[in-house]
Amino acid sequence: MNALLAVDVPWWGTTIIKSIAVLLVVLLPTGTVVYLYLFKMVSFMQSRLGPMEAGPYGSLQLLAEVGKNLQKEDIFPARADRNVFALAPYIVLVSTMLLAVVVPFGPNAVFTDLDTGIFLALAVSSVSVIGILMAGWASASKYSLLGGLRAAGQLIAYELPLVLAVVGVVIQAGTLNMQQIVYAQIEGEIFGFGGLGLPFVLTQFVGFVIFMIAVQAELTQVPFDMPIAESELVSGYMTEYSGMRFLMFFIGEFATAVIFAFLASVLFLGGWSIPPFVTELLGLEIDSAWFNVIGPIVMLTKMLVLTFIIYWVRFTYPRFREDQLQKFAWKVLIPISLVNIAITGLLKVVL
Amino acid sequence: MFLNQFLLFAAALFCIGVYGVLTRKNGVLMLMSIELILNAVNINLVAFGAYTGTISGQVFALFVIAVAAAEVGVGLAIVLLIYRNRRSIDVSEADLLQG
Amino acid sequence: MTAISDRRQMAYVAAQAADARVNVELEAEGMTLNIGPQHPATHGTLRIVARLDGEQVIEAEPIMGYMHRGYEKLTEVRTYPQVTTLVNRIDWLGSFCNEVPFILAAEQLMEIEAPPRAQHIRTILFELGRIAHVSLFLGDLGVQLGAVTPVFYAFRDREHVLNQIEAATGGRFHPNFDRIGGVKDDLPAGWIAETRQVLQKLREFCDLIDGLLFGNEIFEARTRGIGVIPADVGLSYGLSGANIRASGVDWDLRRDAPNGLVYDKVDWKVWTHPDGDAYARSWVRLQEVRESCDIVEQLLDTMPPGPIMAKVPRIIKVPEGEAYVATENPLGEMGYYIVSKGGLEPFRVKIRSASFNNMSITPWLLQGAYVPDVITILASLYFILGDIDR
Amino acid sequence: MIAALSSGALFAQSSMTNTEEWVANGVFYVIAAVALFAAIKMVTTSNVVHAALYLLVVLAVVAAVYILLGAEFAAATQVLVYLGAIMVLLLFGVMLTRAKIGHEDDLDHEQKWIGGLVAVLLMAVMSYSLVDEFDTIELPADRQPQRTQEVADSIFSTFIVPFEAISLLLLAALIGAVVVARRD
Amino acid sequence: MGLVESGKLPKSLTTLLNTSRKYSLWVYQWGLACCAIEMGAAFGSPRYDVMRLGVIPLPASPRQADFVCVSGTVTDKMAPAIRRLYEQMPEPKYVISMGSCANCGGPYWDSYSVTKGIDQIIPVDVYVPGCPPRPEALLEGIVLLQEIIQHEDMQEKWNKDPLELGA
Amino acid sequence: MTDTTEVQEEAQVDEAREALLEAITAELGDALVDSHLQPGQDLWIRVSSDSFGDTADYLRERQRFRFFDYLSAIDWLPSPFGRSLDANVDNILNPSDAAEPVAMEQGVAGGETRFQIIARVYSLTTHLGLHVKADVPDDTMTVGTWTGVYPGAEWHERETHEMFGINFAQHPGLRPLYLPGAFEGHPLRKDFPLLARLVKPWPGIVDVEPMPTQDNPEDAA
Repeated sequence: MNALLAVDVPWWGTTIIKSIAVLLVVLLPTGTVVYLYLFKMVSFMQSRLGPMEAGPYGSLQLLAEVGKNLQKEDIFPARADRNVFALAPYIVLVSTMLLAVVVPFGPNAVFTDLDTGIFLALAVSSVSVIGILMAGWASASKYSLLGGLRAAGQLIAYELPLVLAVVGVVIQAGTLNMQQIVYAQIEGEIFGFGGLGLPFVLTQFVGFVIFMIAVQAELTQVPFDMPIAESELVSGYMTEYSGMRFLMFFIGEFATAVIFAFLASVLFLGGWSIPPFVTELLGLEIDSAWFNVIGPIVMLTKMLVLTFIIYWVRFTYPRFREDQLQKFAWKVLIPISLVNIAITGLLKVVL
Repeated sequence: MFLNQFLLFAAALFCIGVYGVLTRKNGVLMLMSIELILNAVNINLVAFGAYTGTISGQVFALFVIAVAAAEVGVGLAIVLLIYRNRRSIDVSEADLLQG
Repeated sequence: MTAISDRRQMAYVAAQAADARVNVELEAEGMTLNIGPQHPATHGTLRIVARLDGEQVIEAEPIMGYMHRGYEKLTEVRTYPQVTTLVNRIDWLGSFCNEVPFILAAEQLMEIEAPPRAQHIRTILFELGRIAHVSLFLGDLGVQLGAVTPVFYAFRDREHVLNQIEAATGGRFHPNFDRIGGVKDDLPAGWIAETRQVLQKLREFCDLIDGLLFGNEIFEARTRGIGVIPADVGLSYGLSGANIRASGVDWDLRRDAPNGLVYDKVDWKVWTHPDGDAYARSWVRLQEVRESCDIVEQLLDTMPPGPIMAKVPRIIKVPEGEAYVATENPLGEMGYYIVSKGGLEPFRVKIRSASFNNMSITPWLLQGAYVPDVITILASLYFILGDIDR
Repeated sequence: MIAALSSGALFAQSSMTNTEEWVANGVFYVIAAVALFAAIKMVTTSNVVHAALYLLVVLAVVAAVYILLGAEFAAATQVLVYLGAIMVLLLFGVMLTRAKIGHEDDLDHEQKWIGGLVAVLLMAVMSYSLVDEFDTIELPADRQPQRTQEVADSIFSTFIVPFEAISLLLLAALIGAVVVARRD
Repeated sequence: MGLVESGKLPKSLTTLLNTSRKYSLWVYQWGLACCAIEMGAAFGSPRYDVMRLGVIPLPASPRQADFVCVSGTVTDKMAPAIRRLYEQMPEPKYVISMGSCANCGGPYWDSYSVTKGIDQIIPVDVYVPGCPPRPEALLEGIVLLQEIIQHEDMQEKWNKDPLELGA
Repeated sequence: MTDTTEVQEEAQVDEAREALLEAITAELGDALVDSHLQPGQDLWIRVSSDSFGDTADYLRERQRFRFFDYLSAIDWLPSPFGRSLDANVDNILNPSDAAEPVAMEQGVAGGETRFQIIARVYSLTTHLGLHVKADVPDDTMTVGTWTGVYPGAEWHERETHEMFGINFAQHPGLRPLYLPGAFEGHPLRKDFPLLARLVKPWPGIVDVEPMPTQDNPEDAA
């Protein structure tokens, strides 16, 4: 970060800049994803247009949403536990933002270069469940409680394949540090050919698929959207929320998708790097400051591709039933990912 | 930073945990108080690890966390069993050896 | 509106304020989940009070009447042509199909028969109504199971059919086109050719849904073996239409009692499915849409020339007598039992609507189901609230 | 809780300068105060879910303290296991047993003062001995965050036997929990 | 929110806020009878596509809705539930009454079980006539509602007397 | 349909229905009070009030009428409010103002009481429908239930109970089906007034309205 700005800022300055940057890194892509996918792509897939009136092609729709929700009445259900009810959306949203802290966007464009990077990210991602449970319980509504409990059950179940899918990558890269994982992919070779690097999606394809499925479930989206199943539980744990608090859940949901897509692109698609032969063609060094500019753009592109898949699935598939969903996690995903880990470990030792 | 500030903090948490275990009769709350005690111990371990500059403190903290996870799993299973049989999670009522 | 109904209304609202809280209050042993009255899953305003054990339903009771508009009473104070307007709105999706059995019953009492061309037009519109009706079901099924996109396709392609109905009748939704003794108008020029194109689009829509939903493994996992209705149970509850055909009962009023409609001049097939589960019900409906397309296609080919109205007096008085005529509506058997006293208005009309019987099986069917399956079962039974409550 | 986590994340840098040390100290006192407050509320509150949420705060602060002490891996584990798993499990259990919203009366024994007395005495004894023993000892100023790799190395070499024992214990606990909680 | 309630807002900001409300109308679809299908066509059918206007037909819960579209016959049994739904919605909230039945009872004007007009229960902003109205008619109703919102004085809306019925 | 085929079909159907009627007459004995056969259309039988409940069992088990169609009732009382274009009694607001009472007259298959139960069953083997009528005693207003044989009758009987006030012995729960709890009266009885009509005469009494272009002073008023 400092290198990017080429100015010597004091530590508190960096902290403030970083905090703002985290907000931007989370909110801007989230806005893009909501507009692009929730409003536009889905509309086109359903042969509609999506919002058109607010701004050119409805591009200011999200601002209108924020402006409106600012004015909405903040309702607390009569029998709700007010404090817990009020706190829940913050936990969901902020835990999502904390995830962004460990994601590298360039050789120097990192917030914190943690040794335990991906491990901490996975750890923090599980905190949002607590927010959901709190929301479900504090709303004093059966739909909410059922939704919250279902969400928790599901998130616990899918946390496991999520972590296990990452383990394969970690074994192959030999590090938990996200930045190191990116470098490992840049420096990797495919049968001696280093021009493409080695995106782990090639060697860890099973892990990648499991990761994306688990992400879909972590996001509580179709086909794993039992917790907010509209036709059954109204909107699950969010049922009683209105105004800004609802917007926080709403944004949190999409922000989580964005962050997980970032994580997936770092873990499996080479992160901020572009294939080394392109780097050579451009005449750049992998550590050059240019990558602090190119990196975020590359990350954004990769993220958009991954979120596209996420929302494509979301708007096309029917949903699983609760028991089928649990069965799928425990009887399919976890065994496969364990086998994947075993094979990866074996190959790592052998090769 | 002083070593003692961590140790005293841990001691305080420990004592609060002890108070909780002694006064609560709700099963889940007792479990939580025990977690508090375990965490206090962990802080001690990590603090001493940092003081001596060795890795053992942290490693033992990890072991304790693992044990705590196991403890909560079994504990919660027991509590749910009590709840299912007696429709209450008041451990002072669960004083009969037979179900 | 009027003073009396105003006051009645207010008193009622006050008295029932407590009842509206029922959502939370209906606590018995175990958890009680109240689905509805206005709930995304219930196609309107059905309320299902389910006593749960975990996520399993111990006992479910549908509570109806949220759409009860007092049809049977209102028919007694309207003339026969006016009743036609009213009955359009019973099963609001298959509007034209509602008119037909009533008109047929009246014709039976008056001993009038519509000319062949009118019968043809009736049958075509009847089948078009079925196509529009059931294609929406196919889309809606997806929504109930969490797939949002099919319903947009359903709405999109349903428009084509509605266009044709509108072109022929002038009414997009409630045509009020059927007359005692025939139909109101002849078909407009070029209608037949356009309808052929529409049928082609609808066939493509069926293939789309077939791939999007029925070819999806999750869909199968959600519907196979869910809500199985044995044929005998279904019959004693009075289930009709695709619901009972999905249980393997080969019975279709179009074929078995084609009174006044020209199904006997068409080569077509009654689809059945042996399983009787939610999948079977949906599958049978999909096939029926396809079959309907074929029926309409053939009828378009064989459209006879001639008048569209029989000789009917200007002011319609129906001679004394009683008659029951039922047709195979999109939802199942719909019949009208008309008692006439020779006046301008019916003396008594009993409306035998399909959904009422189809839904009466739900307390039996929902026992032991899981909450998500409740939605599947309700969706696959396919009911229209107006058709239940009337 | 979130604040604690983020403050932890902020200080997870390499070796600290003097100012940072000073700030870290300040942060420690703030979050320690928060943790103690939350812990006291946890053992006194009359709502089970609130108690669980207070415990959550304490656990998050403990994770932050780990980071302050340079034990990054332990902190991440703390978040993953305690916040992400144990607390979710606890909350899940609490909500399954139909925790009421509002106050519940019979969460405590009658004689609270005995517990209080024990706790205060214990605290007195411990703080006396701690102050007596470690009064002016400072943590080494040049201490480095403990590398994750070192943790891994020592777990799989020095502590391999306890590690295996722990994994057996976890397995046993898993089976035990399943056996206990089974419905039949 | 406090500012809005006190009504001390500069004119330009009011316009901005009104505009944002205008273009972000989350609708709760209270579909009751025949009109429900035409409403569904307006909201769901690609031909009408109400989302163009910034009406998002997403929320399943009234808590997140900005306006409710009551479409169809309201029976006396349903009336309390509608009242309750309206109370559950957060301010500022609007009501579109769609179809003759919701407006005045429609063809069931003489029925013993039908409420003759939902304006007896909740305040209505826009009436859409028809039995059932075509989807285009509903679209126009929504555009009219947007016009109302654009020219709305928030101070008045917040400080007006609470709804009194049954007095 | 051409005329020739219709005649043939009628003849066939007639035979089947007559055979059915004969069988029922023979087996039901005294329970069968009256019957009516409309060639080519339908068959009505009227059973005594007491045997109504048992008839279901007989029809289902012996005659294989597996399909339960509907169950309802008819109130034969001529409407005290009367409404007919030529009668010009549409504006009668009070039952006592009504013109001279018309004698009660029951429909096909006869009848003796004001209320009559009507039910229909259908056989999938012969594809014949059968209407079953039964008088409801004016004093007890109770007949037997069909729910034991045809569980689908439960809702129909609840509806009938609510709309006409007819009781069904041994019905599992005769709760109101449609109307809210506070509702009074049985709407489908002929003497149940439609309040809105009493307050305001029906505007649609003139069936043929003049075109808007026609200047009608009465319309403007």
